[in-house]
Amino acid sequence: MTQFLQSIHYGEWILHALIVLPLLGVVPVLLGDPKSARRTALVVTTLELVLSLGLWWALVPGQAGLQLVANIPWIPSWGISYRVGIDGISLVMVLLTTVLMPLSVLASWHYISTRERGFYALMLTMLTALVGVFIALDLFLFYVYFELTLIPMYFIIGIWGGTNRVYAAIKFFVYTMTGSLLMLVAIVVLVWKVQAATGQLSFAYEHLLRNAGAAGSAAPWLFAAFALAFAIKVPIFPFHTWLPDAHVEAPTAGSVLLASVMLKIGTYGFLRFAVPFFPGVALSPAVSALMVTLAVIGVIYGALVALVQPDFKKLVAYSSVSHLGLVMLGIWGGTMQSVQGALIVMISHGLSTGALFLLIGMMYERRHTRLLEAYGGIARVVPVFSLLLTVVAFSSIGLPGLNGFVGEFLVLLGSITAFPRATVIATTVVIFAAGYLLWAIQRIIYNRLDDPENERFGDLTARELAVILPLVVGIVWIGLYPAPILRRMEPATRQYLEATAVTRTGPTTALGVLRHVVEEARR
Amino acid sequence: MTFSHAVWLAVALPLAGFLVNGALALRRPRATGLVSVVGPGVLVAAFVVAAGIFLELWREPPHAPTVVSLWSWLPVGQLQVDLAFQVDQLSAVMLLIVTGVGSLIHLYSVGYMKADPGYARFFAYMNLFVAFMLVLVLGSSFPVMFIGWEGVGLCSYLLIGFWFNDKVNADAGLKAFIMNRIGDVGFLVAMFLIWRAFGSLDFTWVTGHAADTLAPGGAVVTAITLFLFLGCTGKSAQIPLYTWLPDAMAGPTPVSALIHAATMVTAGVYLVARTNVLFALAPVSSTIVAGIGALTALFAATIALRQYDIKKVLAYSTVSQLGYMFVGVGTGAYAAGMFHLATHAFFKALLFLGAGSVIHAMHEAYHATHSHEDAQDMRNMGGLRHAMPWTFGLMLVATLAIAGIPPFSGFFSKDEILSAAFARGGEAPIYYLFYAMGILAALLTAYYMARLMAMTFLGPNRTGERERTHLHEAPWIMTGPLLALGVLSTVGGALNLPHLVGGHSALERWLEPVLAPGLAVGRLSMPEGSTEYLLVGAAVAIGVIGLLLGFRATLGRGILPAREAPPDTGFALVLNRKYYIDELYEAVVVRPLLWLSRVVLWRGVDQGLVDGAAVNGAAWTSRVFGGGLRLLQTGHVGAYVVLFLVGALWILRAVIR
Amino acid sequence: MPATSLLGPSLGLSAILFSLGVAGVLLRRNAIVLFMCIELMLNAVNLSFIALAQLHGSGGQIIVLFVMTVAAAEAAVGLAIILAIFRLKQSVDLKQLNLLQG
Amino acid sequence: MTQLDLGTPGGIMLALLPELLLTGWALLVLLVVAWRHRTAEDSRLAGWLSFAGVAVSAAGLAALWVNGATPAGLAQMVALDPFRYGADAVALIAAGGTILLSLGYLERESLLAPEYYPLVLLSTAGMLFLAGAEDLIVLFLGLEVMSVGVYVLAGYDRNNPASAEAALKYFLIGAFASGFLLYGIALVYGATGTTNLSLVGAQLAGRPLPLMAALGLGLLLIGLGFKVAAVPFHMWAPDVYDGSPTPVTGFMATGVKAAAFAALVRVLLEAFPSATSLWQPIVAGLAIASMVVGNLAALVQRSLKRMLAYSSIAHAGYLLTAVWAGTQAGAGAVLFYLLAYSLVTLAAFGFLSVFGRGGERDVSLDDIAGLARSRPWVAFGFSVCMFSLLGFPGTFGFMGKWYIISALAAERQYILPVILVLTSVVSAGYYLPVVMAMYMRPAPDSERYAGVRLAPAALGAIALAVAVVLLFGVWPGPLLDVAGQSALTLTQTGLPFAGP
Repeated sequence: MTQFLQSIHYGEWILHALIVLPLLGVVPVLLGDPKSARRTALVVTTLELVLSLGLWWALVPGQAGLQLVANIPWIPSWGISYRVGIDGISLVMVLLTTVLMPLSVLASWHYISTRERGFYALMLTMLTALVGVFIALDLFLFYVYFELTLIPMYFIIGIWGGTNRVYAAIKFFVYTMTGSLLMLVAIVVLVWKVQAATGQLSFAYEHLLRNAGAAGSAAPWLFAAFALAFAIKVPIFPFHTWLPDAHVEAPTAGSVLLASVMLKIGTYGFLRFAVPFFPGVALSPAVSALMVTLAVIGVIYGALVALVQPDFKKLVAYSSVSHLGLVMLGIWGGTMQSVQGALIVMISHGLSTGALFLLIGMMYERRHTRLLEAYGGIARVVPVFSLLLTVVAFSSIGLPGLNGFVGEFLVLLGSITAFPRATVIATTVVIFAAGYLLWAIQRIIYNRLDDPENERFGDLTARELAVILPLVVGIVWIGLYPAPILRRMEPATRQYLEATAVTRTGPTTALGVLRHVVEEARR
Repeated sequence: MTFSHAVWLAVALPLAGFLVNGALALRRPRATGLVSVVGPGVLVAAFVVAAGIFLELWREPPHAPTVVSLWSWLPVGQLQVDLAFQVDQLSAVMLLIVTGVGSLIHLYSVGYMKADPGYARFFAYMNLFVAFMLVLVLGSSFPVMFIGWEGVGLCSYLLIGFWFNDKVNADAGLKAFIMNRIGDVGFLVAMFLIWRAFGSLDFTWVTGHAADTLAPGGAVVTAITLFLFLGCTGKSAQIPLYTWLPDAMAGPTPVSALIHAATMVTAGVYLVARTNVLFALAPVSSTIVAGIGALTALFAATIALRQYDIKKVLAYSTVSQLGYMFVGVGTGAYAAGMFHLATHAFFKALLFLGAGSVIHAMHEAYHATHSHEDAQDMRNMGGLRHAMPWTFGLMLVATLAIAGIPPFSGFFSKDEILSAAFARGGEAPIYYLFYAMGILAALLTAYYMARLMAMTFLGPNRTGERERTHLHEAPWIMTGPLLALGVLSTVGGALNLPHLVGGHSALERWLEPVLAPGLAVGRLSMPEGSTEYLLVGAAVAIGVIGLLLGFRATLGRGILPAREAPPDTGFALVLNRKYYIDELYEAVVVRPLLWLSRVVLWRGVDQGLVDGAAVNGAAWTSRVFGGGLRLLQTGHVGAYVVLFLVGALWILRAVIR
Repeated sequence: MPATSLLGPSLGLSAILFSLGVAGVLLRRNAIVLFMCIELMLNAVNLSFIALAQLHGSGGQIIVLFVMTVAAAEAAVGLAIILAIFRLKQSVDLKQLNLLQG
Repeated sequence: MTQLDLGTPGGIMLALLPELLLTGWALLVLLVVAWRHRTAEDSRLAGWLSFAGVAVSAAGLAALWVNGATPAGLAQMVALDPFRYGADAVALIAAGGTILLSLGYLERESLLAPEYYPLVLLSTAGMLFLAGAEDLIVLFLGLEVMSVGVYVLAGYDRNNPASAEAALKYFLIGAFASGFLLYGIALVYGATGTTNLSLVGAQLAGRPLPLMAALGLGLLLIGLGFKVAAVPFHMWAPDVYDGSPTPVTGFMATGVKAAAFAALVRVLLEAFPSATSLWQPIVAGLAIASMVVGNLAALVQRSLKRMLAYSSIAHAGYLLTAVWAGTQAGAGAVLFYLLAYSLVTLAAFGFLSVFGRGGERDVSLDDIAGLARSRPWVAFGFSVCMFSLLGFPGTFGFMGKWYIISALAAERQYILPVILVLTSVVSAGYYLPVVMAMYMRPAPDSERYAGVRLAPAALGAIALAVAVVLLFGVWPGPLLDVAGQSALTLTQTGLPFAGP
């Protein structure tokens, strides 16, 4: 595979192709027949997926640092260039995006019945922006993509959303923009500080990373601005209230992309920018304490509030707050296990929550309600749907053997050293997670079937199975054999840990060190 | 290639069964024939593998466990968890019990579930359960064990709520899973602490280095073991997390036998035995384990006294017996705990399956007459020995076993636990109290079992005139496994026959390599000579007295069918309502939590503070200010000039300085 | 220099006149009167220029000519606008001109 | 590089080429309309003629710029530097755009007095003088030429009470502010003995600022602050913008503002570089007040026109922050932002003039509900305008804001950018609802937008503006360089002691 890719110079054009292809796809979508828009979009997104898969092999495993870096001057007088590249972390995020996109298109097949051309054009734009966010290595470029993700989602929520869509859309937009604009100021200030120290005006990521120390006494403020932007995106309690509204109002594809990919931009931002730029601030005891506290509050709070939601979508939205809190805990846990765990939670949450939203969308298409009380007892009528819902729910709950557990476990395991109390508190989320999801699926597929409407609830069609099954495969695969993904990400994680110079994991006892040596020798 | 290296087959077979049966359940729910072959078939095959492994170990007892690594599961830096199975004496015993008893129960289920529309689904779940249970007992590290640990919880959830269209059943499943999860928090935290202390989660590493790593009686090991035990209280239904198990009887009876009596609920005991060295290093934790065990044994036994549902009696009996096992492992008599685990698996499975046969018969009788009476209420039974002689006989065997009447299996195992507790009393007098509680519980056990037998099988029949003719013995596919279990219940004591009766503690020796690290920390000196005789005598006497009292008290009173029976009053009512513990939990934990979530967090913090005050408040404030500015814009030139001049004066003031 | 001795008083007078103009704009509500007050302000400034011309040469005096021209142009346009208003409203009272507000 | 000797008549003629061409052309058009001023045909003829005048003037400007004309020695009256050319270009673009937008508008509103177009040309000539003024007197003259024309234009719809009222308010307060400006000139003249900006700067350099000059500076700030509609001298703006014919509003919001900002930058940077510490706090105060007041008040407007009026106040605030920087980058940012803002604002007012059909003054959100369904391209274009005004990446407006923030950050100023972005967030509260109304609300009835039609000229202008806004949103490099370079001479005047 690697040789084949080399023979076509895959590494040289792939990142550009991933950006440009969806934009090219917009043209036929907009110009074509409204009915064929979805087909065009599916073709384009699938092609994008196929192209992106090669990245898995193109990335040299075990090699730290950014790879496939391409640099095209853009606004030279300001030191801005179109600079892209990936490492293990970007890789999985890009793949997550490209995998979910065709599924989202497929899930919108019947759901979107008005203004199809606009919808699919926005979806493709969204794809470009999302991929761009994860591969951008120029702060300016990153910021542009970061903001660019807002527009399609804003329209997707606002035009094809539910009854309260306009409120949700503007809330989503303004919330995110508040943080990001402050980050914009921080980016510019950082660049000028670095310029003052090095004499070079450049927005290139590596340049800034190397010289971020120049921020000096401004570092706390700069970190605060970055952190706020990403915290809103994640979202960390108490910046989360846009999320339930946006999720509930968005159409299925919107919810999927929002939850599965867009929230990860926040945590990705912490890992890529906020923490490595200002490790001294980010990992200082005070800031750590604050972030970990907020993370743990988010974990428990999200779960508890999810427990009492009458609307299934809102429930899942709050569960996202809970899961993303775990990611934050993992990032601040500062060990190989916790950070790798955080990354796995990011992926797992993408798969599980994405699948949940897709299933909710299928329910909604049949019954036009997301209220739990409208359902009940349908396991008898639709066994396949019920089975998949159960599998996905248990994945989200964190049943070992499915994907959710892997990340959760690693995060908590890795964080116990640095934050024992927070970790123990966060661990209790496994109770509440089981509570809210199982209670919900009980009210949907179990209990007495007393609404005759539900008798006519049709089981999944082939198209719907095609949407869900890939995710279920991923769920089981990551649950049982996450090793390949972990190994791909490990160099990047290691580099992150070294860059942030955290006290390394681990063995707090002499014996632990000994064991480590033994393990190393064995391999 | 040895059997030990093929141990993955033992897991893979039921898993394959699950996949086949699951596919059939979705696509061909009527293909009962194939299901009947595949379902029990894979279990029997797994049992063959298990037996092979056992014989292999028997012939050549290894000194170190055989670890069969399938693939690298969680390779993260220093943490290297393989998906690996560990074959040693302890897991081999569990392997045999799970596959053996499991096979019998699967066979029984072929008859029991025959008419159920979810036949294939049932076997799929059961197969899956066995697969997970085997992962649990075979896992070579804490996380792998945890896969099984949670997996059996999942299957338990699915099987309790098997008849999910009844809200009660679904509720019971949910409750079981949540309660288990509370315990799982303990398990998880314990793993984290172990990782922190050892830098590894492999059993071999942890047990091998525990004594060097952890200070005996230290805070770390105490914390680890207490958290582990929290996990056990969930899975093995100990105080305070036991309330799910009686509710779990909502599932089909074979489920109760397999999961909620013989295998899954004993996982906690297995875990303590597996990590014996840690508990041995933490005397405080051990005492707590034994204490909780003794308290649970007694407490659950009292509740069992006043239950009318035949399965509920057995459920509380299970809780109580599990308490015994914890007394054993908490005392340091790990082998005795495991011994009781094994014998209990036999006789309690037998009891449940017997009860299942009874319910089956009752149910069919009521079904035939379209009556809606409760088929599980013992007040509607009575005199069934005529209709179901085999079941009666075999259940009597089990009753004698559980009551601790020699030479039935339960006698030996229970006696060993009580003796151990008594022996430990020499060093720590509180164990005398545990011993006393155990003895009292034994008395109550004999009593409620006698009551159960008397109400079910003896006396006049209360089923109803029309129904009586429909009562008949279960088919052979069901009584066959009963018979096998009856034999095991009878002779199971031979597993670990004490010196007293000429045995040589076979099980204890067998487990020696696994238990060695714990025993190295502190070995219990068992009572011998006259003390031993005295203890044995007391135990037997208690059992006999309990049985006699139970039969007398039950048969001596006229019992009315459930429909006509007067409600219980006074303490009897308290017992019947299980001390109102469920209501207490509901009032103290569940409702406040939901209230907190709904009223305080959601409506208060989320919608009120964050969204209302902060977010929308900011928007509102902006609009108010904007509105104020609008009012300023009166349209009158004069006003504009005034503001202009104010600005002008400000600027001039600023330039003058 | 005797000429400069007049500079201070001239500038002072100019400032007073300017202030009077400002006060008039502030206080009066008739568009015509208001406009006259503005003319007063401009001419006050002219006085300043004339006075300063003593100090800095003839530049100031030239400026005054420009200003007067501009003022004339403004007057032409301004009066036309006021006339237009009067045609529409039959009044040049600024208090009644608040169609545009908010 | 061509050096022009401004001492000779030929040199000065060349230096004033755009102004002279424009003025001459305006007189020519006046002649034409003297006997052709009755029909729509006549009006159109005058319009196109005037547009040609703008083009001719632009050609003159280009000739100067391309040849890199610089003064030999000191520029006496009028500057010859790229900053002037840049500002002139913005003013000419504003004028050209306004003419194109007016063509259809005047016909539709039956405002068929073709003197309109010469007035636009003459005002523009004033703007060019204002933007290029190297002497305070030229500045004053340019300002007045510009203003007198615009006063008339504001009241051009003279039978409409709103328009007349707008003209009167603008005239009265404008003349009032001119008095302050003039007094300021007098005081500066008194303190330094000169009205040439560079010489003023030279006189004031290296010594404490005399009180008279300080007062002069303050009065100049007041006068120019009025023209750029900075809070608290802004109160006229919403009313005048609201009452004037829509294309005129666009003209005021862009050309007038651009020229005034150019003059402000030139005065502060050339004449008062030594008093930076004095004027920076004032400019900062004006900027903050403008950003806050403009955005908050815009939030509660119902009429889109008024909303845009207030938003233009907010944008003046953003521009003032760039002025604050007082550097080459700051001046470059001002130019850059002015172009970005002018293009978008022209396009936005162009759209508005379409929505407000036949004498309808107030266009509210309800009037554009569901527009996207029936007129997707109009909705798209208007949305681009809104996002650009909001400063969203991918648009010219974002680059402008970025430039401003960058200029401020380079000066280690962090509070202004933070206020800038926070108030921008507030602005999302009124720009986004416009987009929402068009895309996310249903149209009241299917025939609602049947009459919405852009005249071809306006369509061309708007389409071009939107395209440029998008183009420079993603590819601003060359333009940035131009803007950055244009301000170079401003801060490095030929005089050795000028500049910090």
